[in-house]
Formats: sequence, C-alpha cells, structure tokens
Amino acid sequence: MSLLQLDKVTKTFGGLKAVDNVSCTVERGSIVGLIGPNGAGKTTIFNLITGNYRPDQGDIRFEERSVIKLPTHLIVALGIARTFQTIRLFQKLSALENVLAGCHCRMHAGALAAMARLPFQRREERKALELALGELRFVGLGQQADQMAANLSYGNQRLLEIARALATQPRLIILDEPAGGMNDQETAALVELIRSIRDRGVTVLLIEHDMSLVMKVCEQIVVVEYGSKIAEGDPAAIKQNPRVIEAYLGTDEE
Amino acid sequence: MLLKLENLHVKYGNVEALHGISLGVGEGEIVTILGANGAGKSTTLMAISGLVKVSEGSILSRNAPLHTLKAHEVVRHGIAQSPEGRRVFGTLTVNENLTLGAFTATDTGRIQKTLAWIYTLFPRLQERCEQMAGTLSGGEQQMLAIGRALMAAPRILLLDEPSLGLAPILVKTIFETIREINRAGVTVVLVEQNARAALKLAHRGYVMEVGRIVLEDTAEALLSNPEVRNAYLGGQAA
Amino acid sequence: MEQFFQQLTNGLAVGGIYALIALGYTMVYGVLKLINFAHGDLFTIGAYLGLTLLTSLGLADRLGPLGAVLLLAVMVMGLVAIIGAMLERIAYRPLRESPRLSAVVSALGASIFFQNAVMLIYGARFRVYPHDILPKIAVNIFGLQIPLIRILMLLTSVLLMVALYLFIQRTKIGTAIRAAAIDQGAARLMGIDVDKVIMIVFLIGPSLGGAAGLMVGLYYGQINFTMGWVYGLKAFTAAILGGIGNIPGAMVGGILLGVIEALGAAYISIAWKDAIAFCVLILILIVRPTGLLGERVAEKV
Amino acid sequence: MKTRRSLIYVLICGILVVLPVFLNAYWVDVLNNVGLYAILALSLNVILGYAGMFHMGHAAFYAIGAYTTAILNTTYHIPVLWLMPLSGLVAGFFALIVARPIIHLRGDYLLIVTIGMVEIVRIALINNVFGITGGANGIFGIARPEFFGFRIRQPHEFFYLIWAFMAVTIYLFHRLENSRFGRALTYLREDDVAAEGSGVNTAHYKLAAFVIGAFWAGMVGTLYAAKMTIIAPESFNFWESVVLFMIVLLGGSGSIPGVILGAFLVVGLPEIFREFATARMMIFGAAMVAMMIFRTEGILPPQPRKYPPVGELLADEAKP
Repeated sequence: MSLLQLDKVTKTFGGLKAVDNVSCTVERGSIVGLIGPNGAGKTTIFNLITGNYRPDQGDIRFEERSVIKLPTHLIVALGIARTFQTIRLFQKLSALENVLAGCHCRMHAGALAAMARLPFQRREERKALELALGELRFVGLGQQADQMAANLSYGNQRLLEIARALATQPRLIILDEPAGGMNDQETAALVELIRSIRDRGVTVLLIEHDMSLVMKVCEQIVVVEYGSKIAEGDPAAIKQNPRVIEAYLGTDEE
Repeated sequence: MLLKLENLHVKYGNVEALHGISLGVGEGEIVTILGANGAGKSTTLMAISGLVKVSEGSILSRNAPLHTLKAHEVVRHGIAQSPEGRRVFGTLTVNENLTLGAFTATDTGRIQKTLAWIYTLFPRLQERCEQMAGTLSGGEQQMLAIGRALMAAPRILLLDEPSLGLAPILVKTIFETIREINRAGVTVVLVEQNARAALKLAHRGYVMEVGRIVLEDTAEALLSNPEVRNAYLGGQAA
Repeated sequence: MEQFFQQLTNGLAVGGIYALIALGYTMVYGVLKLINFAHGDLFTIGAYLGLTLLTSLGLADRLGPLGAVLLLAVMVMGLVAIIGAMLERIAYRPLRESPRLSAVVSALGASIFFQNAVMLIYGARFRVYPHDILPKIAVNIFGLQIPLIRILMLLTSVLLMVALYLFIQRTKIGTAIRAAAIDQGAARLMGIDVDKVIMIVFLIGPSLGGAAGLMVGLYYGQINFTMGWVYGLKAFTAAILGGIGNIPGAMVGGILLGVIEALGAAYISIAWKDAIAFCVLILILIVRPTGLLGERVAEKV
Repeated sequence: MKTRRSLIYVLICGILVVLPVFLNAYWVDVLNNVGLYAILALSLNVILGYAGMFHMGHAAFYAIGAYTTAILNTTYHIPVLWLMPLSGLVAGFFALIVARPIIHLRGDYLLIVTIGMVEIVRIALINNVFGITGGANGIFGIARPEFFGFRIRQPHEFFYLIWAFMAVTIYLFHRLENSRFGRALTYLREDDVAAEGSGVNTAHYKLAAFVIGAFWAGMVGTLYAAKMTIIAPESFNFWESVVLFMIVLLGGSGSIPGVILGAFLVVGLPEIFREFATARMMIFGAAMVAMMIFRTEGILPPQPRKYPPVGELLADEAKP
C-alpha cells in the first residue's frame, strides 16, 4: 500500500478554495515533487498533511491511518517530519540543540527523571546527543554543531532544518523549498543529500521552485494550479505536458 | 535613465537576498523582471519603494538618490507600487482605498481627473466604489491595487505579480490594461512569473536567479531564448 | 425599578469613561499591535493634572463652573497628549523592530514609572477634588432624579466619541490611521508617513484618557495614584469585549462593561464588583478572543 | 575550569553559611526576603524564562500555597513543614485547572489574563471565600516550623531554612534546565510552531511549566506563612507579581544566576539605599524600559547549554 494517501482533500480560507479536491499518493521509498505556480496551494497541502491545518473535506492517510484529526506532534511521532518554507529554526540555539529538538519525540524522560537524573535519563540523553551529531554530520554540518543557528548561511540553515527533521526518525520527510536561497554548488549537493535520504529508507516529498532540481531528483511529480491537481507523472512526461507548460510560462493565445 | 539601480545589495538579517543588482529603466518603457520564486524580484521592487533597507549600492531616479529615502518619501518622487498579494485595505471601501492612493497629492482637480481615468480603465471599480475592498473578487482587488497606485499619478508604476492567483481570462484583461496605462505615458516595471505574457507586453526584460541578474535582453529575444524556458522548467531540458 | 434605572444610568456614565480609555488602547493596538500598559496611568495623570490646574489657577472664580471645566478639559487633554507622544517616542519607537513582547515589557515599565512618579509627586494617599465646581443638582427625567454631573459625563463622552468617529471616518488623516492599522507596509506605499500616524494616535488616545481622568475626578471627587491600573484593566477589557483594534467596538464594549458592572454590583454582590470585569475579560479571551465586533483572522504558518 | 567553578560555588556557600554571624537581625531578615523572592522568581522563571510565557499572576499560586498552609495549620495543627509539599500540590492543582484554557493565548493576552487571575484570587480571599480565608484581615497564629524538634523562630534560623531550600531549588532547576524537559520549554519559547513541528507536545509542556512553577511557588508560600505567622490578601496583590516579573526580566530571563542577582537588585538594593527606597519602583520602571531598548536579555542572560565537546563524542564512537 502507499505510504501516504490524500483523498479528495479540500481546504477553504474565507471563501477561497486554497486546496480543491486533491487526491494523490506517495509510494514508499520514492522521491515525489509537488510543483505549481506561486499561490497554487502547495504549502497548504503540506500544512494539511502535518496537521497545521484541518481539511474541510477529504481524508489523509499515512500508513493506512487517518491523520487529519491528530495534533502535529503526534503526526511527527507517527513518522512524518517536515521543513518550513520560511526557515523556522530556533535561531538563538546551537545547531546541535536544534537537532536535539527532533530527537525529543523519541525520548521519554520527564521533569522528575531530569531532576533526579536517573540512570535511564542519562543514557537517553547521551544516545540523543550521538544521534543528533550523526544527523548533523549526515547533512554536512558536523563542524558547525556549536554554532548558533542564526549565524549559519542560508543554505546551511536549510540543511540544519533537514537534520532536525531527520532526527525525528521519520518514514516520510516533507521538504518545503529546500533549495530556496541556495547557490548552485549547494543545490547540487542537495540533490545528493535528497538521494541519500531516500537510500536510508525515508520517503521524500518536496516542494521546489528550482525546476532543474525537481527534474533531476524526483521520480514522480504532482502539479497543482489554483488549488487543483492538473497533472501527475514522471519528469519527462511532466515537461512535455502542455497544461504544465501553460501554467508555468503562461498562455500562448492572444 | 528614469530609474537606475546600481550594484544593489539587500540583506535580511545575516542573509543577503540581493547580491548586486544593476538595471535601468528608460522613460516610457515597460520592463519586466522574471525569475523563479525566491529569486529576489519582489525584494528588488521593495528596495526601490524603500520598504526594505539597501545595504550597498544605489537607486537613482533622474539622478536623485532614492535609496536614502523613507518609503513615504519615495512616493513623492513619482514612484508607486502595486505590491505582491495586492494588499488592498480590506476593511476600507474601494473609494477610500483609491483616495489613499492619492495621499501625497494636493491638487483636488487633478485627483478627480485621475480618478475618472481609473474608472474608465476599470469600470468595475466605479460600480463597487462603496463596497469594502475585502469583499471584492481577486481580479477586482488586483484592479483596485493598480488603480490605487495610479492615483498617485506616478511616472513609474511598479507592478508585482499582477496575475497572481487570477484566472487566465482576467490575466489577459489586466495585461491589456497595463499596456493602456503605459500608452498614457506611465513607465512600468513589471515583476511576473507568467513569463510569456509578460514578455509579450514588455519592451525589455531581465531574468533573475538567486539574487542575481543572469539575463538581460529585449523582450523579443528573451521570448525565443531557450534559457528562459530552462529557468522555469529546469535545465538541460529539451 | 427605581434602583435599576439609577444603576443603569450610573453604568452608562461609568461605561462612557471606560469607553474613552478603551479607545486609547484600541487605537494603539490597531497601529502597533501593542497593549499600551501605560495608558491607564496616562488617565491617572489626567486626573492629577486636572486637580493641580483646578486648585492652582482658580479658574472657577474667573470663568464660572462650566467655562472652568471646559478650559480645564482642553488643557488636561493637551498636556496628557504631549506626555503620550513623548512616551511613544522614548519607550516604544526604539522597539519598533524588536519582538512584540519587548515592547509589551517596555509598556509595563513605563506604567510602573508613571504610577510611582505620580505617587512621589502627589503622595500615596487619596487626593480630594474641590467639590464645589459643578453644582450638585439632580435633573428629573421621567420621574427619576438623576444627578446633573452624571448626565454631563455621559454627554461629554458621547460627544468626544462622535468627534473621534467623524475624524477617523471622514478625514484624510483618519483614513490614513485606519489604513496603517490594516497594513503598515501598504500604507507606506501610499506615501503615508506611518511614524507620523503613530504619533497622532499617541496624541489622540492619551488625550481621551486624560479627559476620562478629569471626569472621574469630578464625578467621584477623589483620586489615587493606583486607580489607573483598575480603570486601565477594565477599559482594556472593554476594548477586548468590543474587539481590540476596532474603534466602534471600544465604544460599545466600554458602555456595555459599565452597565454590566453596575448591574452586577447591584444585583449580585458589590464586594465582587471588580472581579466581574476580570471574569468577563477571561471569558471573552477564552471563548471569543476577537470580541463582539472583531473579525476572525487565521494565523499563518 | 570545572574545578574553578566548583571552588566558586563552595566559596559562595561558605560565605552564606557564616554571613548571619556578622549581621544583625535586621539585615538577616533582609536576606531572608531576598531569598524568598529569589526562590519565587526562580519558580516564575520556569514559566516566564524557560517557556517564554508572559505570566504575571504568580502571586496567585504563592497565595494559594500560603493560605493552604495557614488554614491547615491553624485548624488541624499539622506541622508547618509537613504542609510544604501539600501546599505545593494544591497550588499546582490550581494551576493545572486555570492554566489549561489560557495557555494557548498569545503572549500579551496571556499577560492580561494572568493579571485578571491574580486579582480574582485576591478579591476571593478578601471576600472570605468558602468562609475559610478570614477575609481582609487574613489568618493569624500560624505555627513556627519545627525541624527535628528544633523550633525555628529567629531570623538567622530562618535564614538557614530559606537558603537551604534555595540551594535545593537551584540544584534541581539546574538539572531541569539541562534536560529534555528544559530544552522542550526553550524550543517552544523560541518558536512554538517549529517546536510542535519537530514533535514537541507544546500544549503539554506549557501546562507542565505552569504546574511546576506553581508547585514551587506554593511551597514558598508555606515558608512565607511560617515566617510571618500572619498572612493577609494584601500580601499577594498584583504588585507582588510585578516585582517577581521584574526580578526575572532585569536579572536575566531563563538564567538562574541572573534571577538571583535580580532578586538582590530589586529586593535587597533598596534596603541599602534607604532614601532611594521610595523611588525604587519608579527607577525600576524606567530600568525596564531602558533594558528592553538596550539590553533585552537582562543583566546576566542565560549561557548556552553545555554538551560534551563534539570531538570527545566522536572519539568515543570510534572506540566501541
């Protein structure tokens, strides 16, 4: 069965249909791109999947389980992690602590265990620290662990968000414009990173405006415009699709 | 040059969004700035309007520096903007929105004339003049945003994504109106993601990528340039 | 029935005062999204300035009671407006780009400063207004004996509110204030000097608060340096009740709260009078944070 | 480095232990007040400093703790120190109930609501709610605490009780700060949408911060009731909350040493400059404004948490 399934999802904001009857599936182990012009409703779809918004109609199932009524942190615990379009790091904390936030949902020690500093709590802390460092090195920020997030470059901030998301040990990672603000070399490295995330067994769903990245890395692409799905297929097919070309470059008729 | 940007840098916090933009706009031209999301198009317009601070470089209009001015002073130099997302004043009426457009103007006779012209450009606005702007449809709000900017009787009109979220038929109308505005003597700087439509309208165009200008040519040349297509639909294509 | 109407008119008069103060909160909130905690203390300052001017200038002897009170009101409103504008310049403008809560703390600090400055200057004890300014007569309305001052108060607050409403709705500056409250960036694009708009708001709001302070002094006859907090919190409740940022909302909310409180004190318990307003405040914030006339806005992620 | 730090701690403890010997009863009492305020401010710091929630009704929790102690001690003669955890529990339970519907409110709204809460509690106490709070006069005749048969009554005896409790508080809160729990509070302070999106149950942690802060404030309430032997509603008015709020913000929100320094400045300093005491609040008001403009984070802002050096961890990993 598919890992993630959107079934006739609709979301309205003050009379405007931001997402209109969208259905699509994300298969386990794939890299799927969600593209479309500005304001087409892509980020809204992400927010619906991660529980930041509730759909007005339709259902979203992750591993056969409906997630539309769950709060965000439980959806994360189920195995969906995300990054944000406008980078939302804990700016004043170190890179390491940012990633530790991702470890949080796989840990158990509460306030009392912390005050008593129980042996299991200390073991858990240590394990989390190792895991966080591992993720930092995975995205290539091992040397910047002590840096304050705000002092990282734009590209590195994007990577740090990915590391934080990975630290939740997700089965699906949702990347919202990961290449936004990256230069060419950084974007090229990102392609490799996305592939190696998939090779770890994590399914990837991404929104991206850098089409060369999307075409290079995605196996499946979903195109939305005005909140509706207008096309779906592999990159080659999408590139030739006249409706997609029209959506991106504008109408031809005069 | 009516408007000249030289080596313009803009920073948001520690992060640089524009890495040295240089461009020029001549009297009576329509110039379009194209590029993917996050390329810095809107930032460029915001810098011209004085809404974001310029960290390096200059913006000149007829040799008068604009980059040292505050946003409300830029308007007095004959530069008005219809911003991305329209940003009409939703709980104010259409008429009040238009009146505010002429906030810096003092000549009531001329204001009335401009208003009449805007109503001929967008008859829908006259029909709805007492309605709250927030209750207008997307296309009508776009008309209002453009009309509001025109009320300042600008020499240069900055348009940021006027086609955003509009149905194709409306896009066509809006673009035709832009041409008409230009014929009336207003210089237009148009930021668009609807590249084809923008290039058909414009005289010249610039293509931006990640805070830089990567291409500059006449609109015709850009329209047939495969690199423009690549910038939108991905490299090594076709 | 007699008691009901007496309480009702009393509630309306006090509600008018709440409304005048609430307007200051709501206007500032509109343009700055800041709860101006010091606003209640500007109201207190208005009351004390009124007292000082009244006793030192001897206006009543020269101008007669009504003329004296009118001139007094103009002077108090002007002076408090200046203090309000200075407050904005010193304590809020440097924080325009800071996180919103820094400005809230600054407002709180300003409030503490003002309150204690008043205490140092005038002392901690209650101060008494000269009680012979306005004649203590009652007017007979439909068989009810209603004190003249109560009617004057209600009239004055309604008059001020109508004037403000016309200013905000009909003038160019008023429209600019409303525009700046909706979208500062877009307002700047219109050529509106938003800093100036904010300054104007900080002239109008405090002047209305100052007028309310003077009215309280004249109505109750005694004032205290801490009264700004209680009135301020209640007026803020009124602003929330009507929908913060919404000018007609503050007027409606103020009058409504005054009436609720007066009737609550009469029919439920006078000892719990102050708690009524706070309960209303908490309930509104939990159940309908946008208030009666406010609009619901979705937060963007 | 580490030994130098522990040396400083030992030195400070040593000074505190011998300090009462050199001071008269008045100054010891001043230090007692500083201590009580410091512990209260540390408990507020959990809510305001770590979790970043603008809570200005902390005196309500403190009041509930003090009244629980006073009522149970005067009616059932339960020894005061036994009542400490119980008072904490009652205050914590109260927080659990009242905080639940309000924790999701935005910063400035939360501030206003908590002010309303502390005022309602005070009005309830004045009105002798349930007929047990003694109205405006309060409750008197609260017993002195006893410690293994030793009755604590002199200021310098209280000094050791209060400052010992402070040491325990610092020790435990320091551990709390440097744990999964403490980090979770920091995350939601920095950006609660991102925290929730990273898997932190933000609603739970906001509530937990309130409950822990209230629990501690309730325990301090016991100490206060025992020290004063008489309590009245006016001791828990809104201004007490403001003072606590100022201590945390001036000293350094989220920083334990900062908060303690804040308590010395706000409560202790005016005692040294007596003539300055009347103007104290005015000066602190101005200081709050200046602080927000020039030094938003307070005098001693929190230091970044320390983790084992990265290199060390990597080396460890290479071994196994």
